[in-house]
Amino acid sequence: MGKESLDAKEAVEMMKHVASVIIESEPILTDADRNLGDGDHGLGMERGMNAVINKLAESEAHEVSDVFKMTGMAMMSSMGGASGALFGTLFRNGGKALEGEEKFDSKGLHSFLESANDGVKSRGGAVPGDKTMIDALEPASIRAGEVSELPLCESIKIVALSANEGKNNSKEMVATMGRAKTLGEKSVGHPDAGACSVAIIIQAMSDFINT
Amino acid sequence: MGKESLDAKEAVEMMKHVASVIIESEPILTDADRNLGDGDHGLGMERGMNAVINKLAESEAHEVSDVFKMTGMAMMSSMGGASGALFGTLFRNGGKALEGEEKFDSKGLHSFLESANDGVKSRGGAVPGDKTMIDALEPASIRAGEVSELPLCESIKIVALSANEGKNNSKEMVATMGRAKTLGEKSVGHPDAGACSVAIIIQAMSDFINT
Amino acid sequence: MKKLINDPLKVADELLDGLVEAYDGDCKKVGVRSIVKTEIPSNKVSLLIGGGAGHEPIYHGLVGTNLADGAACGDIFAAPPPDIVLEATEAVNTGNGVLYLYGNYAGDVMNFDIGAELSSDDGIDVKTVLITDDVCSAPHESKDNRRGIAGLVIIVKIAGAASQTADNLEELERIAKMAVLHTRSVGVSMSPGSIPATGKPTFDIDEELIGLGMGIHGEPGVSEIPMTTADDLTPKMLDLIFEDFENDSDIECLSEGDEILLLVNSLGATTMMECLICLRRAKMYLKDKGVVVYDTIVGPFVTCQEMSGISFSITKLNDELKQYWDLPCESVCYTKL
Amino acid sequence: MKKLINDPLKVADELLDGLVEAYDGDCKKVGVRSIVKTEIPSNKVSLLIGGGAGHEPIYHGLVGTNLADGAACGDIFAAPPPDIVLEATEAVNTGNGVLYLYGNYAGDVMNFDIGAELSSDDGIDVKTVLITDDVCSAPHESKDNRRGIAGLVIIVKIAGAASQTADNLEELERIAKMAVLHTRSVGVSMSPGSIPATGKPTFDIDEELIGLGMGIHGEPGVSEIPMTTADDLTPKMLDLIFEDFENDSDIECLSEGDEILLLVNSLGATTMMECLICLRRAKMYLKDKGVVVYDTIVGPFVTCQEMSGISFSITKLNDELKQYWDLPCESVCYTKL
Ligand SMILES: Nc1ncnc2c1ncn2[C@@H]1O[C@H](COP(=O)(O)OP(=O)(O)O)[C@@H](O)[C@H]1O
Ligand SMILES: Nc1ncnc2c1ncn2[C@@H]1O[C@H](COP(=O)(O)OP(=O)(O)O)[C@@H](O)[C@H]1O
Ligand SMILES: [Mg+2]
Ligand SMILES: [Mg+2]
Ligand SMILES: [Mg+2]
Ligand SMILES: [Mg+2]
Repeated sequence: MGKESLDAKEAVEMMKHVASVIIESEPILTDADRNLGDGDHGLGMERGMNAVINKLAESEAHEVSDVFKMTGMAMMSSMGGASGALFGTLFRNGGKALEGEEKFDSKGLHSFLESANDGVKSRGGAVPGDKTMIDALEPASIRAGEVSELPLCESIKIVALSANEGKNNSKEMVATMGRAKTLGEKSVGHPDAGACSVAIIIQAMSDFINT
Repeated sequence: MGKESLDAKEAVEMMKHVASVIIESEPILTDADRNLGDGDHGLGMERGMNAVINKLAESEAHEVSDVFKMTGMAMMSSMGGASGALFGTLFRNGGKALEGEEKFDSKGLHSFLESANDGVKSRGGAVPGDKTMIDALEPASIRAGEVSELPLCESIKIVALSANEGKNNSKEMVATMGRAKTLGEKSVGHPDAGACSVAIIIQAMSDFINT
Repeated sequence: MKKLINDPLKVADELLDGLVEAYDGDCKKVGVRSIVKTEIPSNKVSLLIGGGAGHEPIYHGLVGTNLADGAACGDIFAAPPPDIVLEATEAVNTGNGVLYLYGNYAGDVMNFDIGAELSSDDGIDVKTVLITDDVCSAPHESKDNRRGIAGLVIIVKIAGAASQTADNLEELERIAKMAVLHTRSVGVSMSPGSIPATGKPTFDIDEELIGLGMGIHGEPGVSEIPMTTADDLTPKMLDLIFEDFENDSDIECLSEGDEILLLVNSLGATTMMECLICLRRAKMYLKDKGVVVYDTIVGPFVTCQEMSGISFSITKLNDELKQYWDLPCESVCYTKL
Repeated sequence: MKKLINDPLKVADELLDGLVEAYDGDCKKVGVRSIVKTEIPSNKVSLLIGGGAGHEPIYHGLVGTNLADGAACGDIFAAPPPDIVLEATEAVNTGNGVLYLYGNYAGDVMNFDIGAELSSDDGIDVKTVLITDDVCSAPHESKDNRRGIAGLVIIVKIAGAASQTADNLEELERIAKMAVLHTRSVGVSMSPGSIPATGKPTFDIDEELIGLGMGIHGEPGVSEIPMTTADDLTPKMLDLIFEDFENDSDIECLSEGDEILLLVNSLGATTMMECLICLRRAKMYLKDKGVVVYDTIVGPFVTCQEMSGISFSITKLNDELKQYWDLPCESVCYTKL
């Protein structure tokens, strides 16, 4: 049965599930970055998610915000690269927006994504259409605002679809940021690697919440 | 019709023919040296024979001995490597043995090969059975002594067969000299590259003399 | 691809250990993945470099005598995380400020910036100069967006020398910026490197093509051109550098009598033989232009695993840069008497 | 194999021209294919090295300050012809004699010997020391038959330093022989290089095998072993060097407290990353043995086109060798502060 909200312990389980899905998806992410970047995104995300699993096993999270902040810290410290800073920022900023909250629910999902999106935008300077992870994150964040009255197990499904759609839309974009920018028109036709990661993460959250 | 002897001018033509045959044989010689050495024997011989062609075109040979000495000098100066020194020595020493002779005949062939063989042996220190060019050169030299009463066009055919047989016998030998020596038993089964060159050279001489 | 490694996921850590060993005590490992000189004079403005691993002997190999004081090292092709930047900053800091000098890649900029924020929380004065020598990675109007490639060897050498005598952080920053402004590079690649952990090539390229202007991870350049000879390619590449000096109003163009440094870099698989053959043609080109080569540097300094390719870097010298260039230096990557 | 060359038959000549250019006036080309220092002190015993091309940056890249005075250069993998040896000998000779120092290969020995005969016809005093550091190429009882491999970098460095102060040719010969006796190497290869003119690989090897003890042209070694990790292979290779010192009664074995030089050489395609990872393991091994590494040298010095592989060289130091090692030197191949 789908959940309407998660407490800190459940959020930990969710993030462990997310981590394992990303680790499994390494080859997909590697290929995505090979097409447009330097081919290391999958390994970086795998490294980050292994660190997340260790971190969540070692230290106890008292609040849901801690779970996401710890996730962000673990990714930022272990990954390096553009995505280490950006996914670290995503989870740290997202987590900060939940400080004081006991549960992670649909409203929390919206605050999380909005703050995560702002953080990534100000850290990386990208805007929607630049063919980055923002192109999955921003539509997800907006959609989360629109569906925040639904129970979490429903809203997260819809938000995951948006992220995935955003990732698919990134295929048609011309890269202007990161390593892919010099590809110009040649970058069209492939989805952005970071956007793939965002879509997979939110889908994995949704799958966890709905089982 | 086969010739009974060559004058200096004919000897020049013969060496040009030998040179062109060796140049054509570059791939065979390269492969032979790849099996047992560093794979550059064909190129070295090609370089040497191109230098021979140039040298013989530039300078005039008054005696048959000059033709062979010039051949040796050109090879020694242009090739480098083991075979530059050795084939240079072969032709220089062989040529020295003909000093004062007006014609190159069956007796001359014997003197040439005997002196060439001595020179190569003392320069390189190899003895028959070491799987080197000596294993083609020495039997040819001995056979030339045995058939020195025949007309050149006949003796050279027989001598060429000996050189070829010597080259074939080198297949079964274990290398103890040059780059191939560390191969030990593994060198068995392939003919020596330098022996291939010797056999091709004498066969080309025979073909020229017999047309 | 047979590689002499152990666990493919640990190559960055193990190569750093090896690098520290190569210094025979002149450098030490600090924290998770930084390398720092054993002795840093207490009155010195510090120079910190860094970047992803896999490009050996840079970046971390440029720590040394009259070179960088330390390097923050990332994993293969990945910028170092902020924690590592912080630990390296703390280790090189003498209280006189730290200049960050590294290649302009999004990942490096973000991570070093966060590292700088953390460092200034600790009261350490940090300034940043980005290396942007790759003329093919952005037009001259937006040259601050360019990538850093092999020219970094010259730039770090000059900044390292300047850091020995700079009175303050601003002075070192000024000289590092001058070295960047005066240094331009153009690279090509013929075949990709691979990532040790996946064994996958970082890009694909046709057997008959050369990537003109490609970056040191195989980032696309200006165009793909048919494979050609050293003598045909070299002037094409140098033309791009000369044109760039010409078009950029921030610096005078390269003209007769100018003194330059010339660096020919191999990306790894390209042999020293090929570098020397290209160098031969480059010197003809430069003689034609009347430009005087003050010093020539040639070798595999900035590599990308078994990637093949070559780059030319030219630094237009002035008296100040020349004086810093002249100082001897020693490191695993580059040593000069 | 995309190579940045011009006429494949002219690579040896063109790379030499490039090498001369890399010296920016410190060296010049002499005759057909020799490179010689521009200034050689008139009272000096001269040091001449040489060998085939295709192994850049050696041999000709070891001409330089406190290194060799000149080099006689052959074509790809071919010893220089006697005429070239002669022209180089004449160019370096100051009247105080010339030491020939080169790798022990049949072709080199014959051509240098003829060159020496021609030189002594010209009244030049010549002595020869052969470099024979490759322990896998012959048993220690016949160590004079061994090949010269990467240890030559150390040996030439020491002889170059000694040639600055040697009173006569015999003295330089003595020190060069001492450097050879004290230096031992073991190499491996995983994949072949190719000859530029034919594009053909110089040997074949299974995808799963390593050639243990292979020479720098791919000459067979002691055995083919399964491909393995850096940490497994490194001790196996070092064992062979230690055993050789132990078995050879002409030199004391390597024991606790001994000071050594350690050279890790890449044959070309093996990355600096791999060299550093192997170096890391080598240092562990040496620490275990209690042997003290006085100086570590790592990089692609003795290569064979795109051949992959690595070698370790160890020089057992004594006071005399150490003093010569300490002298700074500069060249395209190796520079030390
Ligand atoms: N400035 C930026 N803003 C937002 N996202 C970015 C930016 N630069 C890169 N990215 C994201 O990072 C991803 C690449 O991550 P990764 O491969 O791990 O880093 P790197 O480029 O350092 O190799 C891209 O696919 C893109 O989504
Ligand atoms: N010491 C020697 N005596 C006689 N012949 C030799 C000797 N060393 C090598 N050779 C001959 O030289 C040939 C190799 O020549 P080449 O490949 O040109 O020289 P390198 O070994 O310098 O590459 C061998 O096949 C062998 O016939
Ligand atoms: Mg990437
Ligand atoms: Mg050969
Ligand atoms: Mg990366
Ligand atoms: Mg050879």
